[in-house]
Amino acid sequence: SSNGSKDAKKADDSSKSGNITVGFSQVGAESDWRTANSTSMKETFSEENGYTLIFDDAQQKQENQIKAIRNFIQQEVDYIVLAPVTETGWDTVLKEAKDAGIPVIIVDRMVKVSDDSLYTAWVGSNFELEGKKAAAWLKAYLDATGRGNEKINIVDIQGTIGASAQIGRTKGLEAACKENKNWTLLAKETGEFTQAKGQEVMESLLKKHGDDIDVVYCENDNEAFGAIDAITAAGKKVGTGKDDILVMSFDSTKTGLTDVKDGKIILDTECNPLHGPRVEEIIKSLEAGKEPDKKQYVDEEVFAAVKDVAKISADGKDYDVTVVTDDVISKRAY
Amino acid sequence: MSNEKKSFNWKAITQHRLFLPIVCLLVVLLVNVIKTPNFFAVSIKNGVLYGYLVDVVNRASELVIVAIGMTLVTAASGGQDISVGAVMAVAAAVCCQILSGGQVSTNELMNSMALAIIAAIIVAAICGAFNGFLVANLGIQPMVATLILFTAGRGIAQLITKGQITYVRVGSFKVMGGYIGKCPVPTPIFFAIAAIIIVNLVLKKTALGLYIESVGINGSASRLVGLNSTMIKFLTYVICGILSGIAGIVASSRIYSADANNIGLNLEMDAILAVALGGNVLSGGKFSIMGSVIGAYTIQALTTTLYAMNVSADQLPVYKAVVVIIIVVIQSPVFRRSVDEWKKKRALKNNKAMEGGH
Amino acid sequence: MAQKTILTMKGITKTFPGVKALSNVDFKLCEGDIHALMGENGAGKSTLIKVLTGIYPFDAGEIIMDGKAMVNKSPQDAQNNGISTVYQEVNLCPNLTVAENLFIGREPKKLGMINWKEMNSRSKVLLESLDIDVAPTTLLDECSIAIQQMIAIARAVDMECKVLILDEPTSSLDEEEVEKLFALMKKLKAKGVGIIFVTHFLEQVYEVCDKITVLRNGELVGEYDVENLPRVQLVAKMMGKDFDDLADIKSERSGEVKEGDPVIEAVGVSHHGSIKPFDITFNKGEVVGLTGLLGSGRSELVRAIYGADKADTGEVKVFGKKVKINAPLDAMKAGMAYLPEDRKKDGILADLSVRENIIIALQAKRGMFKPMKRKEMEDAATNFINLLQIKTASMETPIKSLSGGNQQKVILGRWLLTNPRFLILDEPTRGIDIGTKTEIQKLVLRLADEGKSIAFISSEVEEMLRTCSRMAVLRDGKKVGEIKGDDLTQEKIMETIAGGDKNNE
Amino acid sequence: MEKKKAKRKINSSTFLLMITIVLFAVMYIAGMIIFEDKGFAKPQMFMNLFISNAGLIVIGCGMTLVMITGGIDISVGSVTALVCMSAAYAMENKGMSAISAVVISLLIGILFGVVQGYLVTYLEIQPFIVTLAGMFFGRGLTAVISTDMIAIKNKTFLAWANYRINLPFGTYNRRGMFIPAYIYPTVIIALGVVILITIMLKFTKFGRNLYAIGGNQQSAVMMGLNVKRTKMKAYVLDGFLAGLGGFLFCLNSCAGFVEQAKGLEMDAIASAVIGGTLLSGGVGTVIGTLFGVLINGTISSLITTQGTLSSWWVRITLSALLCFFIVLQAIIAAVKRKKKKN
Ligand SMILES: Nc1ncnc2c1ncn2[C@@H]1O[C@H](COP(=O)(O)OP(=O)(O)OP(=O)(O)O)[C@@H](O)[C@H]1O
Ligand SMILES: Nc1ncnc2c1ncn2[C@@H]1O[C@H](COP(=O)(O)OP(=O)(O)OP(=O)(O)O)[C@@H](O)[C@H]1O
Ligand SMILES: [Mg+2]
Ligand SMILES: [Mg+2]
Repeated sequence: SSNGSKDAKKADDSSKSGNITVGFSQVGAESDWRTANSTSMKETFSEENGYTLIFDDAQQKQENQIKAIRNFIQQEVDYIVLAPVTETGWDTVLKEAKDAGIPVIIVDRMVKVSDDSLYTAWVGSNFELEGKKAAAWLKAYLDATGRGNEKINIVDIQGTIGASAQIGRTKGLEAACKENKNWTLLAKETGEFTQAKGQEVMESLLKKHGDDIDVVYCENDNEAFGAIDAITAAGKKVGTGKDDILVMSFDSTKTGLTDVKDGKIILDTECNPLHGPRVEEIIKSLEAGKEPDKKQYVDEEVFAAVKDVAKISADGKDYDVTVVTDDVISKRAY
Repeated sequence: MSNEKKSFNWKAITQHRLFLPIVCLLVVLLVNVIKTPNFFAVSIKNGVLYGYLVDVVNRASELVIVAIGMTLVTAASGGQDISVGAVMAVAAAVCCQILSGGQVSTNELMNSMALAIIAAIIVAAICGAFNGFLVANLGIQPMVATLILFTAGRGIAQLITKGQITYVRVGSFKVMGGYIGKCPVPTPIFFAIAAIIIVNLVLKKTALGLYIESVGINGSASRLVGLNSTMIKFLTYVICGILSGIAGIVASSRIYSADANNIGLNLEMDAILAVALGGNVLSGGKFSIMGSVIGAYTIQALTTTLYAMNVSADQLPVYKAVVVIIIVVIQSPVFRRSVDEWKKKRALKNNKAMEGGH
Repeated sequence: MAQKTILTMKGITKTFPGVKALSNVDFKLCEGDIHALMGENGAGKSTLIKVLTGIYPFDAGEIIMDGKAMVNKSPQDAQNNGISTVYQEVNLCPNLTVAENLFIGREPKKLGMINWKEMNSRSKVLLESLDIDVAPTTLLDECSIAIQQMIAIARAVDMECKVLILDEPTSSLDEEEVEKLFALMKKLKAKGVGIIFVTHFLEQVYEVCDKITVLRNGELVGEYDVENLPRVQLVAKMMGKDFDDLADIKSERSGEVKEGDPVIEAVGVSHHGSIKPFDITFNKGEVVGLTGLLGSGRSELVRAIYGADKADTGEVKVFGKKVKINAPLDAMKAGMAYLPEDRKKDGILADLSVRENIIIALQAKRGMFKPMKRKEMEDAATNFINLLQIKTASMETPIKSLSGGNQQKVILGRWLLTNPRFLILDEPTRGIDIGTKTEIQKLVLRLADEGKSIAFISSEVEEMLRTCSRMAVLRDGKKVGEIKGDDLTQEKIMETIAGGDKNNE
Repeated sequence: MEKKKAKRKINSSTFLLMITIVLFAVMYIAGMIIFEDKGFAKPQMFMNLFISNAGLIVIGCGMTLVMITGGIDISVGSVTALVCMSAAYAMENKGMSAISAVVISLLIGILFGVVQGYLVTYLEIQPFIVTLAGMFFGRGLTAVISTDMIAIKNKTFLAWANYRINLPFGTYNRRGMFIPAYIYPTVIIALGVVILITIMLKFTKFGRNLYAIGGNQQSAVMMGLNVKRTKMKAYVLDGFLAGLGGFLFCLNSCAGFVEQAKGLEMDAIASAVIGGTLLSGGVGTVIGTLFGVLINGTISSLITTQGTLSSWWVRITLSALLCFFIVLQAIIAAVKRKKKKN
């Protein structure tokens, strides 16, 4: 037991150094978005800001994240931040964290657990809302250009099946298609969030549906790049012209916005990866003994190539539509 | 008389080792006649060839190139190189990073194309050499030796691109994954054909093919007849690395970027599958490059067919699995033997019936 | 006379793609008989055995054992029916211990669990009873091929059986071992076990067998009692023609060997752990035999010269010039050729065709960038198929589907094609039929006459006496003497091997 | 003389295993010294290796069996996903009991084992290809059942999953509170499987036949072993263990989704090989595989504890350590071989 108390003392020493230790379990580095997310965390929880960040990359595997959290618990970190690979499967390990008295903050995707007290707060995007925003813009745009009653054929190039972003964004579109009787969802096919797959799927869709397609709804920028290439290669055009195809996208990365500016992507709905500051706010309020809001959405914008629509509303809230200029692009951090 | 001649040839054809792989490819393609009639329609659209069939041949290019390397590695070392996809990513990263001069995105070439391509291929060859060293010199089992680069490769690629997707939005770079000038045939097809021809030429004009088979069948006997087993195994891994590098450049040119996470993703499994569908034995020894090439086209034909038939991508593996099993069962010696026996029995019965008729 | 028949095979027919291995063969085995199965290489002996024990299905015919018709679907079936077999190629598991190889499939058990202790102790008893000097816990992989052969035999005889089949069990055994085996066979015979015995050694047939069945080209020639079939007639039956006796081949030798015309000299060559430093010289036009007991290091000696195992000390000179031999290719470039003793492991490239197996050494010698033309390969293959009378469906047949003896001929052809000046033959006649054996011996002498020097290893002293003009004797990895000229007699050799002091130079 | 020979034999066949265990110990102790201040020396850290890898250990055992016969099974990751998804679906969407979920899991495993075993054994198709198809099939079927994530909320199941077994030792946390080390029942099951399979491999006919087949299949046939039935049994047992392992995996994650356990097959193969199993067959032990799993777990645990690497450096370091390990093993084995020859 003398050994034990020595341990305890040592731990005390290290916590006296003043830094707050944060263990962050990240999904991986599978996209630019994710890299930006990691960077945001690393910049926020730097030594200069009074933190010690223990960063773990799970390489897209939930089991690695579970291992990492167990490891954090043994390291007796002050806070655990988890960007979960999946929404489910966290009950056991979060319970272990709770028993060890370590608050857990979830970022990005939501977790589904049997007991909400297993995590302290959540910061992230509302993917379904993103989908709804995009659909709302499309409706407003069609109305504005006088195509409000035309028959509109849409194809959805989905993200990786099962990913929260895919589920939310697809849901948003499907709901809108149900509402608007003149919209038809011709096909849903996954492009796995990559450019190459997006291109391959689009090639195949073009062959099948030929000239019918009016709108391509890509669930991230990379897919949109691929789809645009496929469309151009098939001798069609993207843009606002009469027989052209409208390409919609999500994420709003720098490269994505460049295409918006060029008019290739008509609308890019933002998915904000800069979670660091929000998480820091939560930790600060916890340190101060306050109880933060359980769910916190990051602010996300809508970027369009054209001025036709200035404002949209989704879920009862209004959002401004930003028209992309060089200025907007140069301000982008990722 | 002509009939007799035909049937004689027919037997020779069915005995050929590429007969079944080709039949399987044709069957996969023919399914489309019923399901997707316009599958075989090839037209010129926008100045280039257009059609499902063109897609099959075009999209299969990287797989074909990698499958060739995989065949050689398999034959010589009796094991597979599972790092090919990762090596593709590394080569793509090197190529794009040099072209973009370190920027995330570029609209003009920062360095010469030749430099970038040569550097990428050299790096890929080094990766191959690393694998080859582990397998040939240290005697580590191929799948385990290549597991190292399989895990590290994409990390290295990300390290090179600093974790970002590097875009090279320059026409001349897009050529390798697109079209050369006004040529209506997609460039990747030329790459695949070139790889096939060059490797076949090398195997024809040197004794390498025989050496590889011999080393793969019996290492110790090969050594005693004066072959340097280590060197030959090593060489096949280097060749496989180089071919993966080329495939990586083509793949990155298609998307004019280096996507470290996705270039060549899961391609190793398809390449191994192609080798097997081509009638090659995965435990080494005799091999047929053309078999693997046909296997690769079969896999892509299957994928494209299923797309054309509106099968959703996440369920696609189920169909793929079923078709693969059917193909390998048909090609399996046991199955062929039982068919032969069945035929023999039927012939016997017929004979007896005829005799009875007399 | 009223012997009971235990096994009858009637009208057995078996075809492989391209070859009719057996056609309408009858065979009858009686209780307590040792029955020799004779024939040239590729006559169908092994195939008949494999058909009997269920490795191959047969096309037509029937097998009757103990008065009941039966078909063995697998060797397991055969074992259950009381047939115990030693196949021509040693078939054991290299990754298991000696004891396991002896007992696998019938392990002693206690409470449903394998009783290792008993297995090891029973193995020890069994090994000792056959004078096999190896510990039961040794991995089989570490045993020499002769020991493996003995273990395979031990395994087969230890099983309760009515029929024991031995397919060329003696090919890699020396005389002492053979004697042990014969004693064993006689014991089993007394117990009433019927034994089928395949061999190419005529003396052995006349020593132990009661009956002889001769096959030729997959067809039955006939069944004879040993007493009624003199050797010459037996050979004639096997070959289908009269055979000029094998005696004094040596007298055919024309040229005199010129002493002191060394082609290869080894000075102080050794390989750590297996062979102590030795000096040996091979002169032009000379056949030098290497003799010694089993495991005395004959193979190791030649392997060290050839670079198959890189020598630790010493040097090899070719025509008086020192050459560095790091790998077999160096030796080949210096004009050496090496026919290894373990055909299956070090010789054949199983899946490659006969043609490829023949040309591979020459191709390797020429180098990768000088591939042989198709025509050249085919000519070479045809040439050696004819010269060595290799029985094969075509030159494109994979070598693995040739009979054991014919495989050996292919390997011999491989080396002759490289036109070596120094040829190492380690057990070249193993598993080769009597006719061809004489042919090979003649060939060896002819090659010597052409000026090649030859190192010849064989377990048959007589064969060596017939061919060699000088013999080196080895004991325990050491060269203990050289015998030549008139000293070259069986007694003298035995004496030296046993450690007679006189010749230890 | 004879004794000496016997000793030599033991060394050569258990040598790889011994290297593995020693290297593991060295690595772990080094980690304990370097990262002592980060809790690496705590007993719970060690227990976590077992807790997090219980499923993998069981799956690795199955993998070892088929690898000993000279085969391979790369479908295990997909089977795991399918098992998790089916169990989750059965309990959540069909309202079945936790017990029936166990039964379903094991049945799925066995079914895969039977079909794959049949194709490998009786139709003589290459194991890699058969199980590759199995891998596609399992993953696809998982997507067919549901593309959504299913969280398991079944009370009994969660009770199993969260049933903590406290051990009589532990550490004090920084507030001076005694925290006992603990494990979950999955760990006991996994270790039980390792022990049972070890006994089976060493002391049953079936176990020894597996080695014989892997050593030389042709010989095994000629020695009168029923090679086909043995191989078939090996694949069925492998399938069963994949099902069981999948279920343990499910107990650890309490969810089913399409992307689950991707790449698990490579972890299992790597673990087996590091533990001394040869891909070419005939050699291997499940104890070795257990240590293989622990080594992989320790490597990733070391990296997590270190905690400042960026994503790509994690991958590179991970494989560098793996490489170091594999190469060291190869070199030691080669040196040993040379020595033995002399
Ligand atoms: N698996 C096989 N496939 C094709 N042909 C075969 C096969 N096994 C044997 N043969 C052929 O059958 C014939 C008889 O071969 P078998 O092995 O029975 O000869 P053998 O009498 O035992 O000769 P040896 O004395 O050389 O061992 C040979 O011509 C051989 O080429
Ligand atoms: N595979 C092996 N592993 C370990 N020791 C071996 C092996 N092969 C041979 N030896 C040992 O090497 C020594 C020499 O064996 P070698 O094979 O050269 O004998 P040999 O005279 O050629 O006998 P034969 O060819 O009749 O078996 C012996 O002591 C033998 O036990
Ligand atoms: Mg034979
Ligand atoms: Mg020898």
